[in-house]
Amino acid sequence: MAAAVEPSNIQLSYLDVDRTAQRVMAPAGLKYWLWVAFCAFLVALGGAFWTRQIYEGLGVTGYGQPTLWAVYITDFVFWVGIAHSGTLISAVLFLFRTRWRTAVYRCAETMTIFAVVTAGLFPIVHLGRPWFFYWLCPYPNERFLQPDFRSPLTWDFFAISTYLTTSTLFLSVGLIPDIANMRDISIGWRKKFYTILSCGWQGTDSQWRNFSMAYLLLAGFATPLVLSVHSVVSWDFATMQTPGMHSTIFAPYFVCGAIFSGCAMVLTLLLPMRKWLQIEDLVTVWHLDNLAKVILFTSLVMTYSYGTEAFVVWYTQDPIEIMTFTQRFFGLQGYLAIGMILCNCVIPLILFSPRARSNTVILFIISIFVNIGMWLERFVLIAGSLATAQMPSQWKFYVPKLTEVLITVGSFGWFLMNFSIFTKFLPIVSMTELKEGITWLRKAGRERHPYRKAA
Amino acid sequence: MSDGLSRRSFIKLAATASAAAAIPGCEPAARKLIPYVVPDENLIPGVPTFYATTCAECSAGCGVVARVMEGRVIKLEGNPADPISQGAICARGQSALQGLYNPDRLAKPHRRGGDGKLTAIEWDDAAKLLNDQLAAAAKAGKDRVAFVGAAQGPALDKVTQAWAQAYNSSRVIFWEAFSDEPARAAAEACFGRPDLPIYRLDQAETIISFGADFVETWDSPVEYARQFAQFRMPKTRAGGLSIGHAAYVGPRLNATAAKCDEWVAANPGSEGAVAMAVLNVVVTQGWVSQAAGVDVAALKTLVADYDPEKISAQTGVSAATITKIAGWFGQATDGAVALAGGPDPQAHLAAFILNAVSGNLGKTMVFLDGAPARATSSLADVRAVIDAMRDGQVDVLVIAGGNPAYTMPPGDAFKDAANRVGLVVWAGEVPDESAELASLWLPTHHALESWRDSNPRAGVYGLGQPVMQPVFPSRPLHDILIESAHLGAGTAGQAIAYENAADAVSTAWQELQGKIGASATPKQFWDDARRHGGVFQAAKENTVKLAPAVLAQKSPVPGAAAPLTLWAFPHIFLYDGRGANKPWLQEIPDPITQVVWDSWAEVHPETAKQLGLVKDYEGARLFAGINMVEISTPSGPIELTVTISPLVKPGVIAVPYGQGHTSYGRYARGIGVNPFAFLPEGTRNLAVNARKIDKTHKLVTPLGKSDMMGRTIIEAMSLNDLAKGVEPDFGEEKIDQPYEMYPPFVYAGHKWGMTIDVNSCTGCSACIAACYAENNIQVVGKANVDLGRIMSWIRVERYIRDPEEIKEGPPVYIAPVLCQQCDHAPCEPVCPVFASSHTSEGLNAQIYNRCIGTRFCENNCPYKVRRFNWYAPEFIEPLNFQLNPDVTVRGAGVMEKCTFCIQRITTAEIDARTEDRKLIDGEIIPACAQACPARAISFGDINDPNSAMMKRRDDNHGRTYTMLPEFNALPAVTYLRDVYQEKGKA
Amino acid sequence: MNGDIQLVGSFVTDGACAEAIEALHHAKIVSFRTFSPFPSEKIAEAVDEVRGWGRSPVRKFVMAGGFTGALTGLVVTVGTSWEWNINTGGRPIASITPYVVIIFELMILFGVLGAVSSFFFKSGLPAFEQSSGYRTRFGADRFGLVVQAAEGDAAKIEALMRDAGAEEVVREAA
Amino acid sequence: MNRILIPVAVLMFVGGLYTVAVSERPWDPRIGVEQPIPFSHRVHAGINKIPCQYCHEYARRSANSGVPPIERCVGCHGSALLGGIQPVTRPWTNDSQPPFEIRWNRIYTLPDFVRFVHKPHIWAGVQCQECHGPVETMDRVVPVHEINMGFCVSCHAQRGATQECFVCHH
Repeated sequence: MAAAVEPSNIQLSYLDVDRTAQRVMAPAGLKYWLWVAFCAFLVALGGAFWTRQIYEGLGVTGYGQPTLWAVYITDFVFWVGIAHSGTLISAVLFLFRTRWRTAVYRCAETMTIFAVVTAGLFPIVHLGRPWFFYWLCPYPNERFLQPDFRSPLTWDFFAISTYLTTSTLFLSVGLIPDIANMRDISIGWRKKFYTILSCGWQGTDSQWRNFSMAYLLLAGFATPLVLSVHSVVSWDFATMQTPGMHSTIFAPYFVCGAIFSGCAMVLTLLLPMRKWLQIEDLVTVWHLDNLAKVILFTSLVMTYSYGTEAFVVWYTQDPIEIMTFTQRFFGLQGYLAIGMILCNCVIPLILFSPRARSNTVILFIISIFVNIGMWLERFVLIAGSLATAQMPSQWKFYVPKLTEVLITVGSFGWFLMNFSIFTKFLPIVSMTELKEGITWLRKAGRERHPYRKAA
Repeated sequence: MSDGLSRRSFIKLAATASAAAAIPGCEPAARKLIPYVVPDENLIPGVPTFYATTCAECSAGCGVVARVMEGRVIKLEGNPADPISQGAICARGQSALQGLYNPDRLAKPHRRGGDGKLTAIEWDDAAKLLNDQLAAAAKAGKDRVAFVGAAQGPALDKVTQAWAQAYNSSRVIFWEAFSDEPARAAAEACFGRPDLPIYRLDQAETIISFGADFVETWDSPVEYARQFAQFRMPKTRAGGLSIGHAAYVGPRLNATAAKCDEWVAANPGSEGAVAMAVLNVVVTQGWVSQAAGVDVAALKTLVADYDPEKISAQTGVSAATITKIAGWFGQATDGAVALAGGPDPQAHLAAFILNAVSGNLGKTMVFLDGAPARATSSLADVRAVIDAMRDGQVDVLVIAGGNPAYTMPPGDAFKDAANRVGLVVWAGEVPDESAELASLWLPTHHALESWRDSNPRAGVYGLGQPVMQPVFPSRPLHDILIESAHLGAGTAGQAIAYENAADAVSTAWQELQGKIGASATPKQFWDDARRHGGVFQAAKENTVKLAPAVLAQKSPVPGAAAPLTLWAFPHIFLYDGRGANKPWLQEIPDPITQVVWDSWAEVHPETAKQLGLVKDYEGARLFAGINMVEISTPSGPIELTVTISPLVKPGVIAVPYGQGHTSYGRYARGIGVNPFAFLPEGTRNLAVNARKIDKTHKLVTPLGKSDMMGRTIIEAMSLNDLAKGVEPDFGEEKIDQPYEMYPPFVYAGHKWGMTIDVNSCTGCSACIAACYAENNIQVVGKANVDLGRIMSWIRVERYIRDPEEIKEGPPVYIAPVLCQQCDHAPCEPVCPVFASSHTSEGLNAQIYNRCIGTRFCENNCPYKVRRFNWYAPEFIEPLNFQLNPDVTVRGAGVMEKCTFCIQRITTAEIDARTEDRKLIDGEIIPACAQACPARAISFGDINDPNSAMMKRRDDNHGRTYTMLPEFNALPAVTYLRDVYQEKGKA
Repeated sequence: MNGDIQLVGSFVTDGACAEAIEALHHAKIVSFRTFSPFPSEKIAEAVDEVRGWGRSPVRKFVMAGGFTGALTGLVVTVGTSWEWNINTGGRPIASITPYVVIIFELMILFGVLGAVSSFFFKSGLPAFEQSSGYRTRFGADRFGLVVQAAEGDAAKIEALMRDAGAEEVVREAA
Repeated sequence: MNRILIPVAVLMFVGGLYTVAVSERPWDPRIGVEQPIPFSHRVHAGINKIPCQYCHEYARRSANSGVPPIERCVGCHGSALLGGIQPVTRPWTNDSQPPFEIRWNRIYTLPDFVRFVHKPHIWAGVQCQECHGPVETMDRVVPVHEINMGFCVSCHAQRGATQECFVCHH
């Protein structure tokens, strides 16, 4: 799908917006269901291997001393990271009144929900005795024994669950007016479905008044929350004494990385979607271009963070830190770190070129690279640092086995399946907000190839 | 009858309890309670009983105490009353339990049909078959019955002899693969008596060992490890602070050499020449003591050919080195001792002469009156019997122990001979290679199930008593022999007075009482012996003189060494292969190479380069060798897996004995190679040529890097620094007490701590075996060790430096590492569910049933001493009989770690409270400290400044340090630095 | 009141709708309600002027929720620590510093719950009975202004709305 | 009615958690277990006032209190010749098992990860009844208290006994 000639948006009307968005939810064809079935198959695969792992014990994985955290925690951090850009686009950019967010924020927010749901699975997958995971949550019991709130993992539990609740509520509040719209146009069981979901919304002035206020405050809460959540995730590692992790830079560094990977994932989802669901005139090159700019910026910040990390290691003059750092890049698994630098710092530089930013194919490829790079980063930080810790006699590098790989693949299937189903039954672009900012949409249509004019 | 019933009931209880133990939390304990009919008033269920007995794992004959609970022996501990072990025990001794509870033990007699298939038969049929054949053989003529077995102590050996005579035969061979024959021969030549002397290393100032690995396998390792530790203790001599000088002469730097000042890398088999060279220097320098009263002229002629310069080509040892160690030896004011190991007679001869001429007879090397006669047969006798078998002069061959088919060099001679014998009977526990030759298998009792006696040295009479009812319906070997004599051998057989082995032993002890003239009544004497595990007396020392004749007989100077020599050495755990069927011994890493579950070939990097092998120890998994070489031997080509190490002499391929079993149970079968199978008789080295083959086989080790990278893990300091009282400078800046954010936590009552003396630790790994036994630690096997899943709570950390490169300090650092029980434990605050928390007695507690397996704690542990259960542990019946009922068996998915043996601590505290008294210092001993032969580990109360443990810290305050202090974890374990003397001086 | 009939006017732009509201306001007619497909500044301002509304009360609920959450966090963490007094790594039994994380997260959680619940509560949701005068187009592309009036005023009101630019005005029984 | 939906949901959530909490019973009381011998604690400990530790003799010396050996029964119930009390009228054991090997059913079981030792409790003066209930009033022993961690800990707290996790769990 090369940069297709965009349909003109100049006289885009409210109804056009509605129709385009509603067309997405038209009853699905065979292709769609095949795709969902494929995802479901991946889920089943991962599920089967997880079942086996629970039954036989974690021994079926490649885990061992000293890398007791590896792929699963990597996946956890990766998915949480993916989640964050959603909240960023929907909440932070909302507070900044950024215009281009209207078209992409619903998609990003949906992605957030399912990414968090996916991420939430991994700490449980990773447990030695997963059936006791609820011990992390305080509840009345006969031992009067509650979790230790000092532990970063307990922080995680609270942060992630709060995050899931908040972003779900945020999404559903934003959905209500659109669902009401769907209710009005649909018939049959869908009618009932939307009637219940829309809770009888009618868009009266008082409703809109409370809606705006609630929405604003939710955004206001989500913004510090998204920062805190990934800081907490980063403290899982920063509070450890393990060399290569024990660093105060981790919180900002992780948050930025999260936004970076998240925006990349938004692109990865959006580009095929807007092609296949034919919403090009709602999600225009202008929007993509802005997303690409965010990615470029965060990539630069990541490069800076890597530099800072290296500098701090050198500055401490701690032989253990220095050895771990050198092992990360020149040890047995140095190629992973090199690949991480390539994907996160070098390849995104292409986005400096306006043409690249307006070329969907290039954007797609770059976004894939960034996803890979960010996964590698987490893996290198976690498994790599643990592999070369304080006791040289205990050094050992980790190599995953089939179980971890398939469970990871299954998690992608799980994420995509949920997302695809969502797109069919709930509006994946926010009609309300697009109509609100329709002038900007028209403008975007007029300048649909903003940089071609120069050529 | 009540006995039988109670046994049945405890077996049931045992089974159910252990089955339940396998899944903590899910399964309630045994559902049925089966009472005794008549209770044994000495036995309280839930309270252990202790039986003193002797260890039969090697010829050292240490006394041990068996800890028995509900009729099951669950742990072996050293017998404090025994003068040899003095309460310590080695890894092999601990593992006797796994011989007792080995799942591969033969349960019923078997006979091999014509088609070679084995069928189980009843005891009576087996006995009948045996007796008929024996009777027939005895009728057929003299000496048509042969017995090949291991020495089992004087009384039982006498029974065996009697049995053979009853069957009109004298062909009885007591076979020991690594026998003391060479030493005895040398002693006979030098002093006219074939006794073994005893050594007092602790009273020497210099030790030179010519191939005697005295802290690993040589003679009596437990005893010598203890003596050596005292020998290495810094003590004031002639005004100044000093430690003993020790040198080890041999082609490989083993644990013994690692603890010595000097590793003299001599060519294989040239230890004797080196010894003569040392003697040469001693003589020429005029260090021969007048008191010795030897003919110096004769000495001079004897050693004339062994001038260090001239000989160094053959030995590969520089004259300077020889002069140096000779200097240590000759100039030692405080006594010196030379030890010799291995089969080379010249080494033993020279060592004895050295001790004699330096006037150390009766000081560091002592002959005792009434020393036991040789227990094993001479090579000549062995050969005679084998020849007789080959010539078809033997109709019935009884193989009972010693596993000759595996250990007899060269490879197949014994097998061929055995195949010409009419009936080969094998009696033993786990069917081994020798059993494969036999057509009748008889299951015998394990040493811990039967009566024995032992007489390792003059004045030490050990009594081995059964410590539990037999696990299998087996029978004691000597009951079988006595019965067969009684039933099959007619009047000659009836002559044997004993009813059974117990009878024989007790009779022997009545005789013994007469011999040593003990005043007690016979019953009293017998009871005391059973209570103390024997009778221990100080034997009178014998003054011997060096026979002048020995100085006349000159031995030929060895030729130049071959470019490439294969040299085999006894494995510290598997010894001559008898340990190979015990999972603990297979899984505990060899202290130097750290290889598990395999046999390896160590070669020097130079040799490796010549052979074109890749240098495989630069990666993160050091020493996990993968290259294979093929060596040519008289008995065909052999494939070896190479591990490249600077700790072996160039041009040498060092291979351990003990592996390469084709039988002998599931744990031993099909691992590595067996050097006995291709090494010629009477030597351990063989000139070979090797070529690299493009096959790979992975050696597995739990070890990562062997380079300490200048971190504060194991420290050594020079004697001078210690004398001056200055802290050694390791180039890192000193950490003074950092700023504490929170007020320190107060430990009101006890606060448990440990002091570990790196200087004493020899890496013998007895602590690891003890920990496996005490704490129900699972064995994970080779594949899982490779994945980094070894479960041992305490490990022997070992770091090496290339001996060529280092200026000062030891080439190998060895120390035990266990949970440091930190006050600021990094593992604790990261646990989300309080599974890891601190007790009010300063212990870092791991609560298994609260653990959900986040593994955060181990990630945050700087010492990496926690272990995670990747699978549910499996203890194959009857190995599960050994489980300690006081310790939970951890299930899959939980973290576990060293507890300082909390079960012992709580038991002692409960006793103290109920008896309304304070805890006595030394009342609580963790398993590791209890087992340690070198007494390197001491445990006690940090809050009690008078506890032995704290005293040890104070007395050695110059040497104390804690591991990785920069993490400010405040460990409760304090280490004492290793001490070395500068190469420059001394 | 005199709401025996109601006039439903639909506008193409929110501006027109807002003008109509102001016109009605001048005519002292305040019993009306509006429907719009998206939140419109103009309509909101006009309505607020007519009804004299301040900012939405949702804020107060959110405030309350936030405080409750923070308090809960403090009580839960410190309370449960004192229940067992377990020493981990020599830290104080109740170490506030790490508890701040929990307190913060709970504050957010309760605040958000407050926001959403009060939004539903205040805007009368969920409500499953259709309020009269609602047209499906008001959810899509038209702005609705529904005025309750007595029979007599109908003509005047219709005129006002048409002047403001109503696309159509329908009379129906209230 | 919808206004109540949310509080109800919250209540249900908390309730669910509570059920989870209560449903955790590491120790399951085995109520009304029939023993191979119709043995009555009421008759022995209650009417005849035989002290508990006369039969459960190991309680003060060991971890487990022990079941009385048959010798102990015969001591009293011996034949009239031995001057014993009149022998029991009912058969000793049921047919399903060999004589003199009584397979009592356990009433009180603890999971393997709990290390309970009778000895210190007896020495601390804890009455048997405090945990086992009024056994002397029962014909067939029925557990009165649910012996779970809460039960142990509350008593330990009252008496100021140790509350280390490590003492019982190792």
